[in-house]
Amino acid sequence: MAAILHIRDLTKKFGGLTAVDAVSFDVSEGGIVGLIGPNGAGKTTIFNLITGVYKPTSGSIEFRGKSIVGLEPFRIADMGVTRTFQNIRLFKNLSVFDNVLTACHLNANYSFAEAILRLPRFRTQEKALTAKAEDLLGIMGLLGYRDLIANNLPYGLQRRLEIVRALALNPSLLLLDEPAAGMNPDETEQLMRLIGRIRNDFKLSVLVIEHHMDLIMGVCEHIVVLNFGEKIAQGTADEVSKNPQVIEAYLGTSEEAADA
Amino acid sequence: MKKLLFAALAVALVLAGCGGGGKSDVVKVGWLGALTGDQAVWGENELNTVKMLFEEYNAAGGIEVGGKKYQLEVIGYDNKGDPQESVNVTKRLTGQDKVVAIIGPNSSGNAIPMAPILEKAKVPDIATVATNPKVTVQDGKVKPYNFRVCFIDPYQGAVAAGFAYDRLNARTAAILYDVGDDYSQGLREFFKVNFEKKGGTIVADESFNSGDVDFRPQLSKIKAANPDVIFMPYFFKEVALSANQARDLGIKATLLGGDGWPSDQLISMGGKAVEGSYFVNHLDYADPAVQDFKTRYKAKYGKETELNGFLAHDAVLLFVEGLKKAGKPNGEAIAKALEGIDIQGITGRIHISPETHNPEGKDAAIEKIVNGQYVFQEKYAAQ
Amino acid sequence: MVQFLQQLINGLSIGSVYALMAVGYSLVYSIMNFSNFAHGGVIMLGAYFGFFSLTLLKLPFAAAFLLASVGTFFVAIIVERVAYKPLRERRAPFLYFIISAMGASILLENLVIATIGPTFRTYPEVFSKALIELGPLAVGRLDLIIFLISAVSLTLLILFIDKTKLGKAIQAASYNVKACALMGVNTDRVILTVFGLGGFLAGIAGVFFGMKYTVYPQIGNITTKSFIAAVFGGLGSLPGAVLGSVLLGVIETFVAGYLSSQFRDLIAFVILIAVLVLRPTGIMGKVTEDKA
Amino acid sequence: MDWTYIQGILMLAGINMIAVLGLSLLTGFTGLFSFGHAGFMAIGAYVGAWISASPASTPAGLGLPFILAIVGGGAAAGAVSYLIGRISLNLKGDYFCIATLGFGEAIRLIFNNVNRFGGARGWPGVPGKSTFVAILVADVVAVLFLANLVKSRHGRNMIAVREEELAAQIAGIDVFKYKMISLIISAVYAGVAGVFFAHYMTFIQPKMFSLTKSTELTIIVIFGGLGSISGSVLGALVLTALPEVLRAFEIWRLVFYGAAVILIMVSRPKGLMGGMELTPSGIRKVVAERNALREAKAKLLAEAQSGEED
Repeated sequence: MAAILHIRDLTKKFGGLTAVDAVSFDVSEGGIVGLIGPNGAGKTTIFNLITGVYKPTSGSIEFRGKSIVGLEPFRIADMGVTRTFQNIRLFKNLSVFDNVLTACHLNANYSFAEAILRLPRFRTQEKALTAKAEDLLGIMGLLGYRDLIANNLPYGLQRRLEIVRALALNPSLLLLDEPAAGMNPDETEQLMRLIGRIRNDFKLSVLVIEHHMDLIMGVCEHIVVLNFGEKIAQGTADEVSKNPQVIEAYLGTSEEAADA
Repeated sequence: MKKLLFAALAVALVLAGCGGGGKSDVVKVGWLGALTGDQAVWGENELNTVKMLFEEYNAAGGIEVGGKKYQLEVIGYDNKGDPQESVNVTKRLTGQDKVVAIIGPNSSGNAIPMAPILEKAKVPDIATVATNPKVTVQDGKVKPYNFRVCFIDPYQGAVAAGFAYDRLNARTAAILYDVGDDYSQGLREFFKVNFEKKGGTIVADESFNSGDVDFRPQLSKIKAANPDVIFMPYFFKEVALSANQARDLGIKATLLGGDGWPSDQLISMGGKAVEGSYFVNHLDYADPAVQDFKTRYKAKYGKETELNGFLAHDAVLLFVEGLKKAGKPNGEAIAKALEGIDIQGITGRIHISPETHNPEGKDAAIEKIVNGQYVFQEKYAAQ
Repeated sequence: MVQFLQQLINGLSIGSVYALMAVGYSLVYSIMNFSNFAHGGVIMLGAYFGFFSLTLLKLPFAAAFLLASVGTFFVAIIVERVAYKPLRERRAPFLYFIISAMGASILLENLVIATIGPTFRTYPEVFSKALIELGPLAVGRLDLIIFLISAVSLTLLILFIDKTKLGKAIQAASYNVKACALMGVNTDRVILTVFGLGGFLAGIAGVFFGMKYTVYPQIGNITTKSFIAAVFGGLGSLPGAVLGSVLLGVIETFVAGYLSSQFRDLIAFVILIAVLVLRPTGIMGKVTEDKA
Repeated sequence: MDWTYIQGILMLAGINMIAVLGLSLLTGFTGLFSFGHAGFMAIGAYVGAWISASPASTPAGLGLPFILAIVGGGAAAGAVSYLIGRISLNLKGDYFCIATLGFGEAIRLIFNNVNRFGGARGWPGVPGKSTFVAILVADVVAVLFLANLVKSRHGRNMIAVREEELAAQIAGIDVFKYKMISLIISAVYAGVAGVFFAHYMTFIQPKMFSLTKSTELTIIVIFGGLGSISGSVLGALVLTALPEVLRAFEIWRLVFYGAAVILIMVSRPKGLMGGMELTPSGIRKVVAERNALREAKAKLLAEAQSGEED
């Protein structure tokens, strides 16, 4: 399968600190790739680089064969790359429905004048947007919370809403930043199935950062392991879990974690 | 919350509306001016003066108009020195309080936007110290309901320039003015034109912004230009500050100012720095004609009157004269009657020209500050 | 050359007044991340406290000076308690703080007008107004004293923040208030301290301002300039506030002295905006990349 | 009660309302805070006065119809706002505020120095074309325009920018473009308000458009409630009338005004309307949100209880 995302020698320095150091990997069309590593390994930084929040110091990022380095985040989103955030970033004071409806905007193209004069194209497209937003909420089981203000949604559902919002953009590559954070094993399991289903139903590729090894091992077809900004291993779940460097990195961190 | 506010609003407006009952033997006169903000001193002084004079008239039995005695009542409102509030207040005075005439305000910017409302309501206004020509005349046409008892900026500018050139023998002058203030810009313009017409040279023309307190950058520049006189057409607080700073920088030139100067605070704040300076005034404080009013004011309010009090006094005189001449307490009639009136006010002869509604030919007084006192120099009329 | 030096002195003297005011802004900004527009009102009260201590209570200067600063210390704390604390507890966005601050500023100014009156008042002469003349140059003695006391109090402030435990808590809180709260720092106390310090400085600034330029209720308006200076230098940075103030004072002076006094503020604003375009957080502001 | 007086206050409130509605889009819906909108009003007022004033008056105008003055004043303010936006919209929070403050003051300084337009002495003799009906029509148009804009994808994108800038970017929203559009529309509103103001006062002076005016507009927006058009409408009415109502208190009225502002912020920080709209659909929305919250709570409670029983 062709790679939808192609990253080569990606490097990001903040002052003297190298957060990401010459990392290369691919995400294949329709694949689910896991990005793992201890805290501070540079995982979220890579997401920020892919989505245009940060500009890379050097290296290349190609999406469907086209470089997306230096593009503004909204253009990258427009091309079909979207994401969720580790610390949830919903439109907090809007209802669940409005969160999704807002993100559906790429499916409409009526102009300002058409909106202000309430012309036919505005009406038909708005109807379509509403239908799409409700559809998505239905698929993801959030329709029951349609009118709830996003901030009042239980934590786990907020994460799910963020995924729905991302899906509203019709992405072909979805980046999930710790989607299972704060979830119990039950919920994690549900999420795992959900990610698989999304991939199939929406025909997209997924790159996921996660700490829950169950989730990663269960759902990812390919795993990239980072430590201190460098890629230390990649391969299938089995390959990676047997890699001595990976084991060391994880043991190391657990000690540090114990110290802290 | 919102309902509550609305209810409060409605109640307050209604209450305000019921305030003035309609006693037939009372003539209601409006006053507007600043009671808050940095011009509040003058506003308060004007309103006090009008109140005092009205009380005196009423105590003496009122004013006889067309064979009937009327009591005078003043309705005074704060306009915060803000043109928009002046419009509100004028609408309130003419529409709701049904006054027959208005006295004030004390600034041109506040007086000019009143004109269309006055015309519509047919209520005359007598401005106290609004010196911009456009208060009474716009595009060559006199505004039928605007009058004033003070001289105007071109005149004051010409007096200052003429006095500087002819009497002080100044050939070079510097100007420091407040670029954000209409009064200051007006005087600066007319001083400049007249001083240059006389043959003098403006060697420095510097400005500051309303609210500034430090003028040393501009003064240092003026010092380098070494003028004979420095014209400072703005109000006493800035005058005192800039005079002090000028002397600190070693500037020895004579300072010259306009009617924004006179105030007790100028002397207390300006001290030695303003010693020997000259300014153009509406009247001579030592004039015997004004002593009686000064004493009465002090006796009633326990403090000295400001310059505005004298002009408010003459505005009241002019109004009473107009009212008597009109023969009925009616705005339109009073406006007609005011044209051509010729009375002797305490600030000088006030002859309202029908063409300009200004007191034509009113002399300006030149005062000098000597030993912390205002010393009258001469009545000076610009040619 | 003489004029150049004289203008430089003028600029530094104006700048040092801005600096005393700007530091108070910056101090509060560093913790609360909003511009405390009530600061001008507190400075104005400081000027009045000093004035009345000298004239009504007939205190010696040092005592009046202290009384004014202690007075504004408490005023600033009261303003914080009344106008900001409820908002803090509700985690309101910074807009609300600014509006509340404006309300406080309107309130303080007009309270003084209503109770004390709108007139200007002149400070009694505490220091002789005699000049120090260096050849053709004139330096005001008062300017020099203001400059020295400002320098001393700013140094003390920086020492306080660098050396004491409370100061370090302030520093830590300026990076991340929430994290500090989690780590057991009493942020409420830190915030009160910051406002108190800001108030204390406002008292000093107010007394000096009054001595130099008289006392009146609209003193607070001039603090717009010191706010600009604080932004110029980089909000939240104390040395930045000082630097920004001095630069603004000198730039204004030179523009008025050599280019055009009519357009002085205009040119000063253009320079300000140019600085912001080149360095979006001011000259010494903390640069934070928005973390995802 | 006298109608001229009340009409005068209502007209002023109506004029303020136009500017406030524009600022409401910028601050309430897009989350940008401006201290310079009096500057845009000034541009509208001066350009409008220039277009409609008689060529025979001083300062001279073009003597064109009032409607052209409205269009010209609004367009001029919009055009200038585009330039300002290019420079300053990338600045964050307080830095954007200070840039707008600087701009507002700069506009005033420029008009103070332009003698062609009367300088600080002002421009008297602007025709008194702002009638009650004209202002009413302008207000209705302004409200409808804004309401339709806000309830479209464009409006939602602006709200997204206010809520969470980064998330908006990631959701494919051109944040800069929408900030710019919001700024331009708000400036056009302010410009149009300026035109009406000039033709209501018949006299304009640069000092009418001071920083105080800018903050007053912002205070009204916040008082009415961020993100609520009905709030802005009510805010403009109440806060324009309030000083008149308080007139009886004379020197104390601004003290009360200041105290009222703090009180509103502290006790009801969402403003009068708190993002709610006083329209049938707006009320339905709020009711739906309340119900949804109640249901969600009930659901969670039920889950928790069933969890305990397990």
